[in-house]
Amino acid sequence: MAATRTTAAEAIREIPDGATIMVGGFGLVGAPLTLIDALVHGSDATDLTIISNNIGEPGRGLGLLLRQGRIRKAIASFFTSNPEAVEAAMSGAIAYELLPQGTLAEAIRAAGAGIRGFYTPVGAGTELAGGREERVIDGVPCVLMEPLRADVALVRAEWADGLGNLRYRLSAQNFNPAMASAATLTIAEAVEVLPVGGLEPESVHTPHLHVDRLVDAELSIGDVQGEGA
Amino acid sequence: MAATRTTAAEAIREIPDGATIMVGGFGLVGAPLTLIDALVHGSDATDLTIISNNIGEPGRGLGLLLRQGRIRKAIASFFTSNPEAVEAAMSGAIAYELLPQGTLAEAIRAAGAGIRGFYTPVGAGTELAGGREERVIDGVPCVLMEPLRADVALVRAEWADGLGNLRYRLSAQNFNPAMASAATLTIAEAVEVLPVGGLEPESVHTPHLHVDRLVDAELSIGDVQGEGA
Amino acid sequence: MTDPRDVIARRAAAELRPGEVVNLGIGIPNRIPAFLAPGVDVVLHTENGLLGIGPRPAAGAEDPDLIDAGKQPVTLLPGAAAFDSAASFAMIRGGHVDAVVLGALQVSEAGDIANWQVPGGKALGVGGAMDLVVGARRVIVTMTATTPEGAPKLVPACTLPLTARAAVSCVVTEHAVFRIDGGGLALVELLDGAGEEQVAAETGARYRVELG
Amino acid sequence: MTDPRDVIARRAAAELRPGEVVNLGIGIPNRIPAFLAPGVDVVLHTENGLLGIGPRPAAGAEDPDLIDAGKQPVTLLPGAAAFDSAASFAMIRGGHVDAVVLGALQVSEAGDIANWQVPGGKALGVGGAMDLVVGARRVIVTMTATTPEGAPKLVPACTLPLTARAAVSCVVTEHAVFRIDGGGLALVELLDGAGEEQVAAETGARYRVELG
Repeated sequence: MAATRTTAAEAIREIPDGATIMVGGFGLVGAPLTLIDALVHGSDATDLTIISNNIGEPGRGLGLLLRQGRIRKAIASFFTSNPEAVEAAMSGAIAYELLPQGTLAEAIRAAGAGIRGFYTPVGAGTELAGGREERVIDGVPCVLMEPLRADVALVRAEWADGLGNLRYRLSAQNFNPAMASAATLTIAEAVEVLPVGGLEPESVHTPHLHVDRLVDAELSIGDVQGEGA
Repeated sequence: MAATRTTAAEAIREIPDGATIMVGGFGLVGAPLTLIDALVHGSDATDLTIISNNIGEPGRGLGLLLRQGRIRKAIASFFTSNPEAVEAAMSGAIAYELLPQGTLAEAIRAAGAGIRGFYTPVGAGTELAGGREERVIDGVPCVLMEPLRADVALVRAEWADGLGNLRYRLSAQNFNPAMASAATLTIAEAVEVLPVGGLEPESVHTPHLHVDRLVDAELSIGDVQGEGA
Repeated sequence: MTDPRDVIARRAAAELRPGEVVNLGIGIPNRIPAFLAPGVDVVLHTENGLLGIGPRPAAGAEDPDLIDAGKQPVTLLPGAAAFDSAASFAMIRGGHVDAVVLGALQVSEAGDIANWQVPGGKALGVGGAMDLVVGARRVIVTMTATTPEGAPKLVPACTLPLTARAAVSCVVTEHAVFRIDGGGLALVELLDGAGEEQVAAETGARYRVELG
Repeated sequence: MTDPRDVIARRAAAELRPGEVVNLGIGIPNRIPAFLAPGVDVVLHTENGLLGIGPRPAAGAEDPDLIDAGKQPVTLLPGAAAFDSAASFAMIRGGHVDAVVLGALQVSEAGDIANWQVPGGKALGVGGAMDLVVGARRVIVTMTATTPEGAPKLVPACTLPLTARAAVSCVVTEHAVFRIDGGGLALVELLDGAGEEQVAAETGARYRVELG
């Protein structure tokens, strides 16, 4: 199904309490800043589980959602970009799971790809195996990782077409393509929306069957720099 | 390491007896026709294991290698495009394994991605599970599939740059990107070799770290149509 | 008299909704686009790596790099995307294809399907059939009610090698439409003037009757 | 006196061969490009999705979409490629990165490495460290020989939470180069005028001496 064009405020309203939400970006690069802003300022959905490489920075991006007390649990590879997230996890204010970054990315891809579990050597024999099944395969100790799905994915692309096909720019791709594939409802913001046919078929990174809502990106990194300072 | 520019004849000489070789293409579309021709006519490597969606057609592509008696085993999803391959498998002239096409593709990707095994619902409870471990995950019966690696991958791209970055065209992508990632030695033929910098960073489908040898594609589908007729 | 394959294709076309992503198998399903109602623009996916395929090209206008999973030349519509096999089957297995329409040799009353290996003899070709029936959200089977020898294809349990268990949601024959859910098989519609007795005679599976 | 970090970076740079694909961690490894010999053009990979990164951009010329894994602005060289996180870690885990150079808190004589969680207190940041040490073909550790408190970092067995077991192939400190293989740890080179006794005093692990 092609994506529905809408506004960030409208799209965010579809997120219920208790939802599991994936949020793209590596730090703020490639993060869906417009959608995060709408989630923070235009929604009161709470008890949320967030899956994202980072949990924002103090008072910026997802860091604002954390301050609002609306995060129940966070799954990330790098909480340390936001000391307030580390503090919340350590104090028990939020539940958390720390995963190796590649395992995080692969588990999200697996969910989108209908893979029900995979064995990775990364993290085997360490505390980040999290008590998961370990098995030696061809002499290599491996951890059985489950797929990570979400109710909603918030992603950002540089280019979209009117159907919702997405193309990312440079290192702003990061977690966005995998997350777009792994959620029941994928909401994408795009910096530039081209006419249908504006993307070459081989240049589409995320085909529109993964995208449910398409909104215009209205914020860029410059707009949120120092927001919490 | 960037790819080494060479000729198909030179590159194919690196394939030893007993090698496991992945060959890209869906039918003849996207198949590395130049490299297959060099393998058939310019190499006497034998006792080969071939991993490819099809085993060519009668007397065309890999079908010629089959007629030469140089295939020991074939792993494919569609032997039926070549009745001679079906006959060879049925008579015991070659060993074979039939896999669901998506499992074949995913297992090749897994090998390239360092995944040591994955659970897929496809094929569970059928004879194509091949006696592999089955496990019910979240109520869904799944098969544990192992990665499929190769000593050599033969792939074809439409565009390359001088470093060996590859870009595929339309439905000629098929198995090529996954196979390029899953072999110890990846030999790519390209229809057009652009100067370094001739591909946009986000338009590279296979980064050059996956490509060891780069040769000019000299054959196209029109050249091999009816070769065996 | 209408070709039974067109009866089946026309009715199967009515199962598809506008905008859905659909994968069509070879044979009868390939006739479906001709029967889509105006405005029902489904988006066609083909497992060898395309989304958004259009009509067959004119003779001489074929692009050798542009084929569907049946290896037939196709065209692309504006907004089409091309991707590799691993990504394409990730879409299929991951539940991103709304419906697959494909043929079958047998379908059981539990929704099991056998469609890759013909009786007596190894087919050795499965292609993407297993992935599609496991992964697509709805599996619509188009098949004649009986084999050329007159044996029912809707059976209590499949005797041919399985493609997948409990996968089929709808079966369209030249005489009837059946739906399959947790409660079993239901006859929901008669086609082309067929009567209930005729359908009963050519159906091996048990079913309930829920004609609207 | 040379900054010990430059001693380490200079020697670690000599471990890299022309054309290799290399991932550099933050800290000392970031100093390596300045010490590469002319003609030793390694290809830099960064796990957030770039291959072929070039020098830091001039102030004011930063592209906000172009950062490395340390979130620092970078440039791209001709022939660079950009890809997503899943693909990037597939490259790493799949053994397609020739070498990673990164810091560590402890390395054991068996090549175990602990580098993600500082003593006393949860770091809660692992990033790509585990993937890199498991996946890269060679793992080169750059670290000072001892902690600021004087405790050896090369230890019989790691006491800090592990990043991976038997992963490290080479350790470069400001005073020595060690290699690690199935046979254990070997001191292969003294650096910056250090003597064997000094290295012995600041090394907790057992090692054999194989000075060339």
